[in-house]
Amino acid sequence: MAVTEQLLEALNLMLTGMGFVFVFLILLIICIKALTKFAVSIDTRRDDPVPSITPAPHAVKAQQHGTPPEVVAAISAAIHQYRKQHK
Amino acid sequence: MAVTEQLLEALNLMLTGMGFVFVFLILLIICIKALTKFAVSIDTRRDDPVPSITPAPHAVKAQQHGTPPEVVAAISAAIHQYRKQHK
Amino acid sequence: MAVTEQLLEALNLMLTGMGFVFVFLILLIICIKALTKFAVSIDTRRDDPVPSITPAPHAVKAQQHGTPPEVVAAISAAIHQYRKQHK
Amino acid sequence: MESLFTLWQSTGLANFTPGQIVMMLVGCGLLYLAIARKFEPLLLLPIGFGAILTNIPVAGFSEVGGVLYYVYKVGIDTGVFPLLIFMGVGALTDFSALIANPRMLLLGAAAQFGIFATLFGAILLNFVPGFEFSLKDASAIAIIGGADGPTAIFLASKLAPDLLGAIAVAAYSYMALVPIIQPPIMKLLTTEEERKIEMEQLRPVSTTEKILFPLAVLLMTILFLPAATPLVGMFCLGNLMRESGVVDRLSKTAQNELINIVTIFLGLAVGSKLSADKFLTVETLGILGLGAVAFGIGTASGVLMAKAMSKFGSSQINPLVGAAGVSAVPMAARVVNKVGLEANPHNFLLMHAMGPNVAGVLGSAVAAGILLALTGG
Amino acid sequence: MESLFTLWQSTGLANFTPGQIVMMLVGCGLLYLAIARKFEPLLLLPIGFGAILTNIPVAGFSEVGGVLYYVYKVGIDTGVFPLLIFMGVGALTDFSALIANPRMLLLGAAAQFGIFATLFGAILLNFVPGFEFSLKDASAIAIIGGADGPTAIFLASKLAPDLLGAIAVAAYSYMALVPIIQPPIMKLLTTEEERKIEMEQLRPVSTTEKILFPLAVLLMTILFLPAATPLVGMFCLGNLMRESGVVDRLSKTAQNELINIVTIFLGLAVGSKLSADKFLTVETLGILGLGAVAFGIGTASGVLMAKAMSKFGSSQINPLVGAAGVSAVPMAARVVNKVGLEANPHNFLLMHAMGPNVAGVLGSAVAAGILLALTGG
Amino acid sequence: MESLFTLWQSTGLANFTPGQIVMMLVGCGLLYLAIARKFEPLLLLPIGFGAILTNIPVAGFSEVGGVLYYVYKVGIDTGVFPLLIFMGVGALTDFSALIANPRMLLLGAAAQFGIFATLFGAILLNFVPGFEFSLKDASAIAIIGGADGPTAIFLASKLAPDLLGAIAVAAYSYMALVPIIQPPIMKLLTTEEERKIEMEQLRPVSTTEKILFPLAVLLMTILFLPAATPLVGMFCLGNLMRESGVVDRLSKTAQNELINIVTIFLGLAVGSKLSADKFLTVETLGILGLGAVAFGIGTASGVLMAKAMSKFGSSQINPLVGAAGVSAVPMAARVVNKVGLEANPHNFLLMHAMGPNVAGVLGSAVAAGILLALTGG
Ligand code: NA
Ligand code: NA
Ligand code: NA
Repeated sequence: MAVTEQLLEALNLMLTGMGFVFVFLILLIICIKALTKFAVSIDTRRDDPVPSITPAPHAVKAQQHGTPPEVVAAISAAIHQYRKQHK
Repeated sequence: MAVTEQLLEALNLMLTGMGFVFVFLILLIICIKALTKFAVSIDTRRDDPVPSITPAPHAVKAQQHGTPPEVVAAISAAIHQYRKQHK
Repeated sequence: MAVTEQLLEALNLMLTGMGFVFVFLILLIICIKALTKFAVSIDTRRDDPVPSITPAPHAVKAQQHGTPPEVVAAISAAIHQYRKQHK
Repeated sequence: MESLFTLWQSTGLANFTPGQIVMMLVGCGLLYLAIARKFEPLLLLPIGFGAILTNIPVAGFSEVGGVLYYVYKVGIDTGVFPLLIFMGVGALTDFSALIANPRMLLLGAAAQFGIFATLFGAILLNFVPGFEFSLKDASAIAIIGGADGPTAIFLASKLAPDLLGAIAVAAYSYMALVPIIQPPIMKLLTTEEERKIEMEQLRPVSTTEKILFPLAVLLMTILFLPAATPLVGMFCLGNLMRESGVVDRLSKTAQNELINIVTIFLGLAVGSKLSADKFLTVETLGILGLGAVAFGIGTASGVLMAKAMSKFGSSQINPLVGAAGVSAVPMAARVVNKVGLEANPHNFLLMHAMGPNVAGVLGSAVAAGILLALTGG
Repeated sequence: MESLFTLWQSTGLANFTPGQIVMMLVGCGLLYLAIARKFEPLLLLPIGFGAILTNIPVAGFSEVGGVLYYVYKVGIDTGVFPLLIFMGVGALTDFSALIANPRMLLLGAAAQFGIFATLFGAILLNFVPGFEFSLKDASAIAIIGGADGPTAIFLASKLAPDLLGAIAVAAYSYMALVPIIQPPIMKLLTTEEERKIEMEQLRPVSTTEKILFPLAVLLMTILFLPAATPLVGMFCLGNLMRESGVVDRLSKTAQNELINIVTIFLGLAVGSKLSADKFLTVETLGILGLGAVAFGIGTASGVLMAKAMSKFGSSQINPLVGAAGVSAVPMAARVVNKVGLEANPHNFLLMHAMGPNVAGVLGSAVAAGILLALTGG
Repeated sequence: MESLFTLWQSTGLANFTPGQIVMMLVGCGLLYLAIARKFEPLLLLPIGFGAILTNIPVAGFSEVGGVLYYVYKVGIDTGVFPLLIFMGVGALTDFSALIANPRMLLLGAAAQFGIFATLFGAILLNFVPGFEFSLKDASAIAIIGGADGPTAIFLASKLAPDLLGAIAVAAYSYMALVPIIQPPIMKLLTTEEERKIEMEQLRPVSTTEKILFPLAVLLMTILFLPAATPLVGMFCLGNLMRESGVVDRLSKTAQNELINIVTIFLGLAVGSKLSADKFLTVETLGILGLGAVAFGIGTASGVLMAKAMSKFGSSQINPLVGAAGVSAVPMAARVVNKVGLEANPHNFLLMHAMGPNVAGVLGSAVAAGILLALTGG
């Protein structure tokens, strides 16, 4: 294949490809917007709209409370034992 | 193979199979009982019969003491350091 | 192959092999000594000769301070929370 | 223009077959069960996802060169994945309750009647036009009654690879549905008084017993049913690693990373068998129906056996624990505990149900060995 | 004596070719970048080490029977390793920023112009004597502009296995060099005022949205570009495992042990392609040059797109975030943040840059699918 | 009736051969050593279990289609498993003691005389009727004296696959028996005074040295003995990942999950070679005897070398540390420490013994390379 012919093909590929990428990602934008509406409708139907429009629950737990309750419990017990041992 | 013939075979398989499962598991019951006696005789020969007729040692440790001593030690050190830092 | 011939070959293998092992590891000794000098010259050029002629930093941290600062911080927070909860 | 046409021809839209769309919806359904309903998510999520991937037109996930093709070849065709899962499950299982009360094995035996009755039922279905199950097919389908995923996949991969997808999906789905399927049967076959029976506390079990147990099980299997040793052997290896206490790092890896990695790939590979031509058949309907029957019969025969043992045996047995004999660890034991608590709020049957529960795993592995030995592995 | 001679003949000294020595130095160079400069060490360290091993005379690491031969056959030839990395990356990726502001996908699209322009450039290079890139070669080279390692390796293994080593090395090297390549281009194309623009805070995103997102992406890919589903599908599987919250143990394993194991082997296998005869060619120089151009054009088109969107759109966009559209997660987003802070010390763009950053991953996977579909996978 | 007969014919009882029973007892013996005596349990437990599984009649674990067959083919036949273990061991090894005192390499060299003397001894055994070891066989047997499991398995898989089972079992058993084999020899060859010698404290070693060390070792191996680069190369890769500090997640995985997974399978695969026809031969007796001799000679030559170095060298060396030169990391170093403490309760030799100990690993890998190069790999 002559280089010029290849160049034409490459140009064609560039235009088609770049166009397709844009079309695809624009469709995805639309899709995500629809998805968001759908998610809100699901979450409100479940009657607990407030917590669901926040980050994932486990993330919240870690950020807000800092230390998970099990760890606090374990450490409390450890401190208790430590005090008994060091009286 | 005619379905009736297959049915006979399936019936045969059902009876043999179910019978075998029972025979096998009954033999296993006997085997476990023998094993228990054997285990007791091994453990008494080792002269420490009391702890061995209890759940696995690591399980005991976790259940009885709640917090393993290394953790207590680590936390004690941490508390010590914490107090020094916050004086 | 006659066993005697094999024996000669084995003897040959023994001498060549053992000799090679020694030569190789002696060369490696020289190589390590060169490497040490090279490492010192690199480290001094980096202008922080003192910390680099000590064991790896993370090892030091674990040995000297006992408890890493993040753990201390986490436990401090936990103790704080624990006290609040048990007032 | 030409490349636009090539591009169009390579879209999914231009290549879909109706069957593929239906199977993708099946995959979505499995994802829904896994995520929204939390039904056996560890397997139904990868299976559902695998079902979607395998039915994508053009992509060729399950054709030579596709990733699911390789995963299936390496893991299921060889039988290696279910065996590794079994090793991990062995490393996760505590047999104390069974060693303390070995008679519970009888419940694990009785519940396997679900398997053998279903085998008979599958052949009976051949009278219905459209069904033509061979004895191998019937055996592979019947193992759904064993309520044990890896056993079902292992046996199906040996006896009826074409039905593997439907069998695995049925097995895991019904295992997830245990809390719905079992309680009515349990209540139907027991009186309020029986359900209130409290059982005596189990004796503690020594480490030595726990170490010898997997070896004893393996010995019996070697002597009487070598065909079951792949399953039982790997299970016992896992359990021995756990109980011996000398290879904790291997045991931990078998219980965690290794079983997790294999679970992802096993799920995807099973899902890859959910292609339209294999799944959308009248046989699948039969398999789903037979699976439900198998679970029901297994539960019933476990409960009835427990009643019989309680009547004729030395110590009283709450017949509910018989239901745990189908395996479906630990779901079935939890269901027993829950139904027991409804009748008697002070009656905690969980530990007592663990015995028949793990006995059921052994029972169905033995049943699988018998089916392999008799219908030709 | 004879055995001494045999021994001498089996030393490296007696068998070195100049090319092997040069390639070992290249491997050492990669190790230097990885260890002393901390440039993408997770991949450049194993790649560099693999390059050294594969060029050892006599040892035959990459010949039939050698360990790197097997690793390459099993992991790269089949395409399995890059797909598993993609699954792990999916499990590691948080799409919140993109779901909150989906228009950022346009930046991820624009930055892919780096890929397609480079494809054209590679063919242009054929005018220079010594270069004879086919369209497949050109496509595989162009994907370097996608700034995504596993995508580049996957596509190169399908379209131009001979160039795989050079392409992977170029891709990872330039990804490591993002903090050097991007800032001058970003500053050239934006005014001080534009760089100071603060963006409004992103809304929180619900768990439901996060669960539906990977399924939506997969659906779109199935409908319009099935050729991209291996990459996109495994990525979405990882992300679904992460967000569904019901298979945490699988998600953790995919994010850690599994991706680590695969990374070691992927690196070694890529390194095994850095043999003298494949790497020490004029084509490699071309690939390195084209890769730099691709990164530059990708960055520029992302920034220009962001400027256009800011001008014609409803809300203001800091054009710097466009540069993150090339992917190179999370390095490119950090660079954006850093350049933004230089202009306005109160302007934290990191979260805003994460949207185009992960959009760039999807964009280049889509671009890879198109190249596979059009130049024949 | 017929199916009862089929069932009987498929029991183990009806199919056992005496050899299989003996080999299962051997397997049980290995399990006993591993569990009750804690002798190298990480390998002897899976090897013992594999020995039991492979000798189960009918089950066909090691025949085409059996799980052990696949594991062996994939992991041992290719040489991949021992190499991965070596990578993990490299990631677990700290070379500080050796870098601080590189002369200790001489002890690691001297102890390899155990290997080469045994090679000669194995050929000598051919004078005894019933023994017909080829030079390859003799080399594979001799490597037991290297006291390093993966090296022995790697070399045996290349030179004498039929003897692999016996060689691996001998290697690991004697490594476990180091605390019994070594002390009498150490005491015989040293005076009380010599055992009391205290050695000067080792200097600290910089990170830069630790990073350069694996590269230097690899360089020397490439130059002078490429045949050893599979073993040494993977070892150095692991060590470089450890010391470079930039790929901690890969290093952790190589040290833990990856090495654990491979250890399970390696053990099973080695055990699968313990079939009656390969193991129950007079050659096995010869191998066991030669292995013991190899360990003894290795220990002795290490100690004697240390004495010579102490006499002619600049600084005093406690001759006990020479015994650690056989490798058997870290058992041999611990034995040195213990015997040293008996003579002088204030003399902690552990750190000093680590130098020759890891030198022994390199030494036996080098010896394996020589044997491969000279007897034709
Ligand atoms: Na069962
Ligand atoms: Na990209
Ligand atoms: Na050694």
